Amino acid sequence: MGKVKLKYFSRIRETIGKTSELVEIKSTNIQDLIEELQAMGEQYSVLKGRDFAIYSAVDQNIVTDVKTSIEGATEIAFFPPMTGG
Amino acid sequence: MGKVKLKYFSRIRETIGKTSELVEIKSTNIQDLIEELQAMGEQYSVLKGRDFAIYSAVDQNIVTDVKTSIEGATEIAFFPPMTGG
Amino acid sequence: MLNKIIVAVQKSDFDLNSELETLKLKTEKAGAVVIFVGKVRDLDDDNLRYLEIESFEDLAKSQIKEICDDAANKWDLEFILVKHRFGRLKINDNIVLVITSSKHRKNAYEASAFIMEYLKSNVPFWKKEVADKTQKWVENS
Amino acid sequence: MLNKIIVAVQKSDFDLNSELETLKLKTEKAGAVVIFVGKVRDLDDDNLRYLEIESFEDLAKSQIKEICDDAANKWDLEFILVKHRFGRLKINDNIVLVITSSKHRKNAYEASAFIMEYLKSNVPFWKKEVADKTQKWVENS
Repeated sequence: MGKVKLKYFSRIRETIGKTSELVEIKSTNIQDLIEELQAMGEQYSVLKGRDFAIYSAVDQNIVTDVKTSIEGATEIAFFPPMTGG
Repeated sequence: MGKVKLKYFSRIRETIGKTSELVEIKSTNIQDLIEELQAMGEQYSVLKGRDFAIYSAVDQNIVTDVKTSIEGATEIAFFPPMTGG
Repeated sequence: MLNKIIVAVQKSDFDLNSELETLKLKTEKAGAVVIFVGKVRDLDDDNLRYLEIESFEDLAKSQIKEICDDAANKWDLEFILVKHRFGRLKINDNIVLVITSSKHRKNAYEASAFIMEYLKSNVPFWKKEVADKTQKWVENS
Repeated sequence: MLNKIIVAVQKSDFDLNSELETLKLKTEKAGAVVIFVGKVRDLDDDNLRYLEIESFEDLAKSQIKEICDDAANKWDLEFILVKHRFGRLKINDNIVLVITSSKHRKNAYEASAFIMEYLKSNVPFWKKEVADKTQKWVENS
């Protein structure tokens, strides 16, 4: 797949300890990517969504299906349920 | 009954040509009062409510029943449907 | 609750920023503020010159107070303000201001719509539209 | 219609009077203006020090635009404005401003409630309450 920019927000950002990072990935969908990131450290287990639902945005499109393709994506964001308003 | 202050608003005020007047009346309810006022001139027929509903307020209490007593009242207002807001 | 109801029937305009400041001084527990502004709009088929609003001032004020009390009983509100103008107004001039505030927004929305509904037909104001070609008293739709 | 939609995601506060002026410059046909202000409220069981709002700015802006377009398609509106703040906010500071305007008030009320409903859970903002005794990310209720 190549390099993608990963972005983290809110509780995910706090747990992983970064706002973003550039990572070389092999996965072609969200679900596989989350599995692949586990090798980078224990803190990435937050992405498995045990404590709260995980949302992702692929090139700024919010996706709900973890099987969504990320091929050709340049930016993938992970965040917990949104609480605006 | 004695003297009461009659007040007119909006289309009724325009037709009768006054905002208020002090009148010696004999009637004891709204319906009779409207009838009694007819002797004062043709313009008072507007109070009969042929073109629009007539509301009245006896001492600043809006009443819908024309049989409402006006005994002891000091002020009686007549007006068309309200259009606030 | 009752000391957080403000009602006025006035000729002068109102100022949204200062009303919001007043509200904030009175409550720190409200997260939702719904502000309704009714303003003079141009007619669809004629050019409005001005709107003349006639009022039975004292009675209007007491009628509005009554509806505010009703709203305060029906919904959990932190603040209610209603200011209604009368006199001669031009296009885009403000006519009425209704502010309702509550912890959660649903109450503020519902109370605002309720108060406006009541204002339309139960408070002694009458509007006359004076336009280029016509001049007529507004009828309730 | 589309040129009457204004959206912003910003750190700075907003000014109700000037937003109402902007609206009036854009439409003379609207009689009803519904303004929703969401502000920071104190907690029921602790003293809030501040609210920290995190945002994914660009995405937040495009998500809000989308909901405004939806609202414009669903209701007959003359104007829509949504401004949402992020950063550190104190009690009573404004968080969000939603203005909807229409000829008749029902549309403005419904569109306002619709936009707020959507903002709550579909736009990437996250709120953290930092209080005397506790510190926690707000969860949607």
